Amino acid sequence: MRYLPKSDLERRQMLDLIGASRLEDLYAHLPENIRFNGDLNVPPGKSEYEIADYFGARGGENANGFASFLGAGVYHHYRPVLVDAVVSRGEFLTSYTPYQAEISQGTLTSIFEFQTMLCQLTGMEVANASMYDGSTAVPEAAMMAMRVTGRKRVIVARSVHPEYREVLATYTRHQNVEVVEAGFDNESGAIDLRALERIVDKNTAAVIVQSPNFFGGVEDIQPLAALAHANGALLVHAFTEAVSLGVLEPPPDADIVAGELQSFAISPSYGGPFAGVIACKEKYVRQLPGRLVGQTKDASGNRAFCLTLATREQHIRREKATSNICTNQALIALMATVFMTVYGKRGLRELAEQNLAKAHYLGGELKRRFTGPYFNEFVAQASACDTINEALLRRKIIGGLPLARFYPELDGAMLLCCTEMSRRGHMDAVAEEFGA
Amino acid sequence: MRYLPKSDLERRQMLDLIGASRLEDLYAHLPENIRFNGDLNVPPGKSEYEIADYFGARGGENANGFASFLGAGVYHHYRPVLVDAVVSRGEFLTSYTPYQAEISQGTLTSIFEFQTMLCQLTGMEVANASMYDGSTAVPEAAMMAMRVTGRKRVIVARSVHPEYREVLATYTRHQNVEVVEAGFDNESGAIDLRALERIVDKNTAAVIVQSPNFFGGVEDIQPLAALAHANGALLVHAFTEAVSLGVLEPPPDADIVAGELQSFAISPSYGGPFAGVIACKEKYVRQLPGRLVGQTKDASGNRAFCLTLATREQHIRREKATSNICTNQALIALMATVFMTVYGKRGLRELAEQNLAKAHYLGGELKRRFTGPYFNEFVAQASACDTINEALLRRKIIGGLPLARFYPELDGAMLLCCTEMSRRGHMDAVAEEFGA
Amino acid sequence: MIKKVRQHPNQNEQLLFEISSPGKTGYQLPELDVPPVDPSQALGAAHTRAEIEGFPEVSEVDAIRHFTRLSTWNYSIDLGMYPLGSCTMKYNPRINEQVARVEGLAWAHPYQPESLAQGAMEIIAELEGALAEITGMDAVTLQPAAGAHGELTGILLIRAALEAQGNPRQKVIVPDSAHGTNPATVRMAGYETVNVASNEHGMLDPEALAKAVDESVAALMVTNPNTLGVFEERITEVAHILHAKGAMVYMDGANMNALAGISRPGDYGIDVMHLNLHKTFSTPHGGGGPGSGAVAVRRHLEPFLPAPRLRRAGDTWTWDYHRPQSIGRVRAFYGNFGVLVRALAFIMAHGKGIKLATQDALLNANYLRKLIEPHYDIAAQAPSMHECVFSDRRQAARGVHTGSIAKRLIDYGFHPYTVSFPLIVEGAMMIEPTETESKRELDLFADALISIAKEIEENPQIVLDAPHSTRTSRVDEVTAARKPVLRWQP
Amino acid sequence: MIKKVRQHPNQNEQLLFEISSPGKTGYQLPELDVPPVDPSQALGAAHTRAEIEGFPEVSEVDAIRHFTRLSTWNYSIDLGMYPLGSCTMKYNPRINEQVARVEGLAWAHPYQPESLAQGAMEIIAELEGALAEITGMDAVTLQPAAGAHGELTGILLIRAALEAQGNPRQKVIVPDSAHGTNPATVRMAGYETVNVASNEHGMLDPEALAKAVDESVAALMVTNPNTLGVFEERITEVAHILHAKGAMVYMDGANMNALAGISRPGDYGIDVMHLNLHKTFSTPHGGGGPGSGAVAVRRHLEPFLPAPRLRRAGDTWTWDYHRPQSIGRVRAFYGNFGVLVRALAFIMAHGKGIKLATQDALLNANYLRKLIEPHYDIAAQAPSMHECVFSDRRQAARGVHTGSIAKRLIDYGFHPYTVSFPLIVEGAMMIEPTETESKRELDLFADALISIAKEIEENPQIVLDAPHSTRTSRVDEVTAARKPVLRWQP
Ligand SMILES: Cc1ncc(COP(=O)(O)O)c(C=O)c1O
Ligand SMILES: Cc1ncc(COP(=O)(O)O)c(C=O)c1O
Repeated sequence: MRYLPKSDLERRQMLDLIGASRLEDLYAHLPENIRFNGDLNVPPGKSEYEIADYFGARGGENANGFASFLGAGVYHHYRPVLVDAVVSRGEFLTSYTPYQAEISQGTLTSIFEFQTMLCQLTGMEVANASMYDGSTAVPEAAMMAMRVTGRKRVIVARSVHPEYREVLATYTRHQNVEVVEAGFDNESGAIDLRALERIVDKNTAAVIVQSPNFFGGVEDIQPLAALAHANGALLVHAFTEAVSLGVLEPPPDADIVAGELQSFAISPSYGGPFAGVIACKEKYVRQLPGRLVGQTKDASGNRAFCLTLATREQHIRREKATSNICTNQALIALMATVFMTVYGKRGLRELAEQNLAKAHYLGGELKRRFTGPYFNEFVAQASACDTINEALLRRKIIGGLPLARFYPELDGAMLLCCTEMSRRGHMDAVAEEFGA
Repeated sequence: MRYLPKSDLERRQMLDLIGASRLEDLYAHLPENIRFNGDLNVPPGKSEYEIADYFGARGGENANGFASFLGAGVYHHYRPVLVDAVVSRGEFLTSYTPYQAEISQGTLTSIFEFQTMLCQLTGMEVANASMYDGSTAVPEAAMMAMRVTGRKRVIVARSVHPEYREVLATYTRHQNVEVVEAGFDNESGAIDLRALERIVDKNTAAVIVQSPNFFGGVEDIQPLAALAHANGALLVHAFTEAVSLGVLEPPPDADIVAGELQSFAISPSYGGPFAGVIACKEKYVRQLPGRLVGQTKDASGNRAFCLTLATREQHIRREKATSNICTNQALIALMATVFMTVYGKRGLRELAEQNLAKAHYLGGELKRRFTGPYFNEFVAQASACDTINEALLRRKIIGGLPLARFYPELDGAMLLCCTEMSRRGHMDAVAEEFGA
Repeated sequence: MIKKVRQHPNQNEQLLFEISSPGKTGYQLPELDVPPVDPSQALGAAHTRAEIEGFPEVSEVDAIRHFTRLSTWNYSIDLGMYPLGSCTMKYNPRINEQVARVEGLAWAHPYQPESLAQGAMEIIAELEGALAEITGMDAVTLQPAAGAHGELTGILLIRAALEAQGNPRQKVIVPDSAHGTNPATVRMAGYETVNVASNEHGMLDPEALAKAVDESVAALMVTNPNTLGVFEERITEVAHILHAKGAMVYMDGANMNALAGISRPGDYGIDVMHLNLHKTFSTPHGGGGPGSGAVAVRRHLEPFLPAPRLRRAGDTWTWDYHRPQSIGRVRAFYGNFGVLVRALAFIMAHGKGIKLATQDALLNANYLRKLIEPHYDIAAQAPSMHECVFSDRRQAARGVHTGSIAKRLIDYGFHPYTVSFPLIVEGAMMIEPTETESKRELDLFADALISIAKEIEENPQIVLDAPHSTRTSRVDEVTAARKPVLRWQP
Repeated sequence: MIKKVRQHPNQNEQLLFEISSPGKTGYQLPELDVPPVDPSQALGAAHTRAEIEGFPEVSEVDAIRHFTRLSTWNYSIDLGMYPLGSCTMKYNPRINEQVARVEGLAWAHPYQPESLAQGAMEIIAELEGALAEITGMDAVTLQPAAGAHGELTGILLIRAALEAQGNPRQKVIVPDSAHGTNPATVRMAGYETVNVASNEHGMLDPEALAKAVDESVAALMVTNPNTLGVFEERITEVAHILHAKGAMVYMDGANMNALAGISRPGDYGIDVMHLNLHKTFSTPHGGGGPGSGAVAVRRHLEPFLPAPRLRRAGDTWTWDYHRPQSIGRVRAFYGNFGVLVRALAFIMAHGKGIKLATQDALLNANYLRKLIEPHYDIAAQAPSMHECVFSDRRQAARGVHTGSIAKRLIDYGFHPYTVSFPLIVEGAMMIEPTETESKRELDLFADALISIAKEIEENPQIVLDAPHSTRTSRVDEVTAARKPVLRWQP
């Protein structure tokens, strides 16, 4: 077998040394009922060519060559070719978690750069080395806020990604935590501040708000943070569309930022692997889950990096750790790092502006459901979402997400996303079908 | 511009140091009529995304998803994924010719392995580091034979690839060389030994024969070599289908082997880049064109490799060099090296046997034009080649090569190739259309 | 003698922020084909940032050199053996990287119509099936993103099932040899950890266990083979003890590389387990992730699996969101799909032959053990499966501990083994070669460890000060933690 | 002080034949779907080989490690500057590698129907057009596989044209500063080389030239800028001298990186020239190749270009094989198409902006010259274009020659410059930075050369024995040539 670097001759020599006569002898001590002596009911091993063929065929059964206006937490951005050039290098792809700093400075340095750029983007002082994704970063941030405040109640905006809220529910269900939803204003689509005022209280650990929110709307976080802080709660800023940070001022009053970096050169890949991240004010760092890289020196006095503050983590603190997370999304975070490097200060701004312009072009053509400011997604009011989407599919266009699936109250509303990849012709086609 | 690692600020600083005020000053000494002051009539620079898009569209205009039975010097073999994994490493891709041995041992070692494997495959004692392709390797081998023998007449089988013979004609035209064609036996398709006997003489430098020949036929080289040697001429064995060497005994009596390695994981790529090679008996090495890597030691006594016998080459010998070749096909030869490594001794044999079996399956279904033994190509007699090929195209199959294009005497004959990639279903379709 | 490496020049490189120069760019966007929009008008001036302060400005050339140079500071599987016990660092086939990038897969949006996602769903279904077959379990969820996430999912499944019976109970038993994620998981699932000690062979002691199990215990988390590389030979009995009290057995399947094709946990009483697809199933570790923590369950836990579940509806796959007993989602969408593609590709390549891979993994570990055992103390007097754990006891007597031996291995051209884990072994040296190491590489590794043992006899200082050959010498981790510098500042 | 590199462990690796073990495999073929055929029956026992003696047998893991380890022994553009004069080692954009692998391009067979090859033909047409525009010439052939091949093509074109006029003539004039391929080409084209000396500024001397040109001369081969990096300012006059005698001017365009966008050879009397697409147009050098040696001609030479030529027929491209005056083919098919794809992608990325790239190349060379000139003797007192050539004269006086300085650069983290070329410079040090080097990298390079100059003053032995830091120390090339070992033997 091509992945097994051994000839039968070598197996023989090794068995001889061990003093075994057959490979089976190596586990002859396993009780009879424990050994599986049958043949697994899986097909025989396939050649590389057949494997390529199989997955090529499966890919062919999915959408191919469609334009798409889906967003809703997963965005269709161009992936600079440098990203795969870098992450395909065996030295990054096939290396382990950088516990052994002396032969892992490549990974460590790039993570330190990742942390730094995330701080620059979010306005926070510390960022971790990644979380599984945005949907787990948000509940981890909520639990972090609970540890910081010693409180057991979190408020989450209904305009936070619905699947993130589902994960939050799963994570908190057995922790004696009360999760309260804060509704959105039916006109603006933004969080309903008045309603929020009524539910934030002195037992609240965190107010979690996403901006741009699930409807693409930009939230005014300042008053929300003020309200949270007045009650001794933390403000958690969630995001799913990282490109928005190219143009949006990060809320200076947030305490924790928890987001998803899929937009940064991470392919949609049917929902993963993505890279989540949590950033926060320095004073909360001891409650931050996940790995952290810090700067230090080596014995010769050269700058060096290493994993640090491990006393927050499971391998040191076990049941007292801030989280059970171990393996994270390092390689995917590296994709984001390369993306941020390639676009840089000017590029990320221009990219964000192109997204804004594209979305506003299409937004201008359609009847928008909400009035608030929006970045590259917005909600359009349709007569019949399904009819429109079916018509679009015939034109090789995947339309937007009918919101009724997650928001029964928004029946007939469709969430549409435009990015730098959206072509005017396709947007005009969408407008046409909405008009039809 | 993204490929220019300079800010305007840095340009300014550098100009200041130089003592120039504008970039234009750097070539102000060029006479007025020499400077081009206009704007090139080319479009403005494009983004990476647009470039990907442009070439994607051009690729889309070519054949896509067709099965193909074309061979004729360019073969459709599976490319193991390791090949691109290796040649995409910047250390191979973006390195220069390994003149500086101390920081080029990677390239040098792999070329030494290439040379060794080519010797093992061809039965020769020396192989060079590559030629442009097979079509230039053959005339270079002819000229080599002329230098060795001091003669000015070469005989080339008419069953050598027609385009190779065209290149041979171009190369020899101004060298006072007589090129004589040796015909093939109308029945077997092999070189006509009797006719050859009549034209080989004591002025002949080389007899060039391809095997498998352009018709896919395996030549019996032994008597040809005997004939050549009896006249003091060299026998040059040319090949276009390197996979055949997995099963064919290399002619022990050849003096020079000149071939094309495209079959070894080099994509057809509309005809190039490929990798040619010349191998020979050790005694002819001083007349061998192209680069050679040799084994030696470094100052610490470690095994090391370096380019060697450079006195054959243009940069040392100038007009007395064996050839003007300088840049060769190193990276493409590396592809072949990785291919040979992945398949190895058993794999290349099994691959050859699969090719043989596939071709004989289809060959058995069709009326063959020639009776001789064949490897993975053969000539089928058709009623109307064009009609068959058009019908096949409608079934997403590219048929064979109508031979009349190169051999008017073979009107109605079609050269077909089957490889391990040819599926039985497609072969049956071809047989069907031939029968129709 | 050091046989495996020599020194060579290795490029320095500053941080991105230090090589940045205002106005350099590494990107170009296509011309905008719609009217531009003024951000401060569209979003409000207060919401529009001036610039991303400190963000790098480099060209494409700078970028590729930067990351290429950085990469050369790393060790990796492509360069050599990674004997990290418990981590199963095996060869990552390149075809898997290619197929994960097939356009229809890499660019599939999780919300695209099911009719246009059948290929992706089929892959998920195939992998679920293959993993169920390999583990001998009845159902598999692929939603968890890594092993620890799988653990959480698994314990929540147990909790939900017990809750459905009326009482979630309070405790989960975790052996002292367990990986840190186990107790951390227990807490996240709202349970309390009860530690139990291993016996002198590093195995669970059913008698002691029986005493600890009562109606307050929800489950036992057992790693098998355990973290000493020893198979829990009395696992059937252990499961029996738990089941008799209405509790369940969770198996940490991080060490499944010892079992695939030769032993199926579903056949001997395991209720639920996770698999690390980034270990046993060869998906690349990528410097820390991504992974996938597939969870396999027996039939009785199936109703509680995270929603949605795949369901066959006639000729097509559909996502079933109506799972009333589900623990809910543990992650958005359907898991780390790209990792799943790679794992399935790996399974397809081996097929039934995965058994030989497992046998080779055992062969390699036992071969190494045999070579090393004369020079280091083995941790447990029990047969090794896919890894062997030593103690630095003998070397510690001369003042050299596992950490230094590990660092010295670097000079010999190897990545260190796993250091100081499991906690129950004094000065643990945990070695897992995996099946993808050649005899040659193993011989060199044993040779290096033996040579280091000799150095400790003759010149311990050279080991204590290691590594000597790396571009970065011993890194001061203490200062890093004491005065954390976690981002670059001008 | 060495600022650019530190040392780091670098894996050893034996030859493939040494790591081979009988029965190991790195491949698997799909099951054969047709009946097997016995080779000795189909081909004859005499034609069927027993086995490929000595051929390697390794696994996939062995293979990737082997080549990965080997790769780390190489320097490369991705790691740092390659100041090789005349070689134009610039950044190789990765998008070009991607687009060359687009399925419809990479898998296009040269004989597939033209109706199914329009995309490939369009690319060739586009590139021909762009190169004609950049050179100011009238027609371009892309058939030659490299620069030297382009030279042969070009000289054969001249020969064919002269022959058509009745006399191919006998000689080609080549300046003594020319690259070795020039005289070698002359011979291959059936001509005799006449060498002419350069003047003290390293330029052609029109007066001397005029004396050498008579009716026996077919052409002059001139490199411009010449190999001293100096523009032949009197090129118009030179062309005039040749033309007046019915001879032609061939320009070796290896140094076109100095001219693209700022000077067009077609505008000042060049009849034919080649371009090295693997230099000026950034296609990767790949450790020695592949390249592409596009040849551009003025209208009068167009009829002689190699067949086939692209022709527009209505809406489609077609290959025109009917070229009665053609010199014939110089290569099978249509040239190194995959290289052409990359070159066009490069041109598309720059567009009109290629002028700035050229200006930056000049800027870099002149900046380096300014920094280095105080410490080394410049070869010619003339303005530098894209490269600057120094002589080791000053250092040779202390016993250190260009070759040793070059090797010492390796310890400083750089690839050496071009050594001992052009021949007319005593101890030449030929430095071409290209436009894709940053100021930072240039500063480090100048710094290294200056530091070496100081070492030569203070401690020449350290330079003479260099390199000191590489895994392979100074390689004995003399023994290699004296007792050639050109293949591995057991
Ligand atoms: C025994 C054991 N359990 C659990 C884990 C956690 O898995 P992951 O890192 O994928 O979360 C690991 C791996 O680190 C492990 O070795
Ligand atoms: C001036 C000059 N002419 C000709 C050549 C030959 O080009 P190639 O190596 O592409 O054959 C070179 C490059 O090596 C060169 O520098």
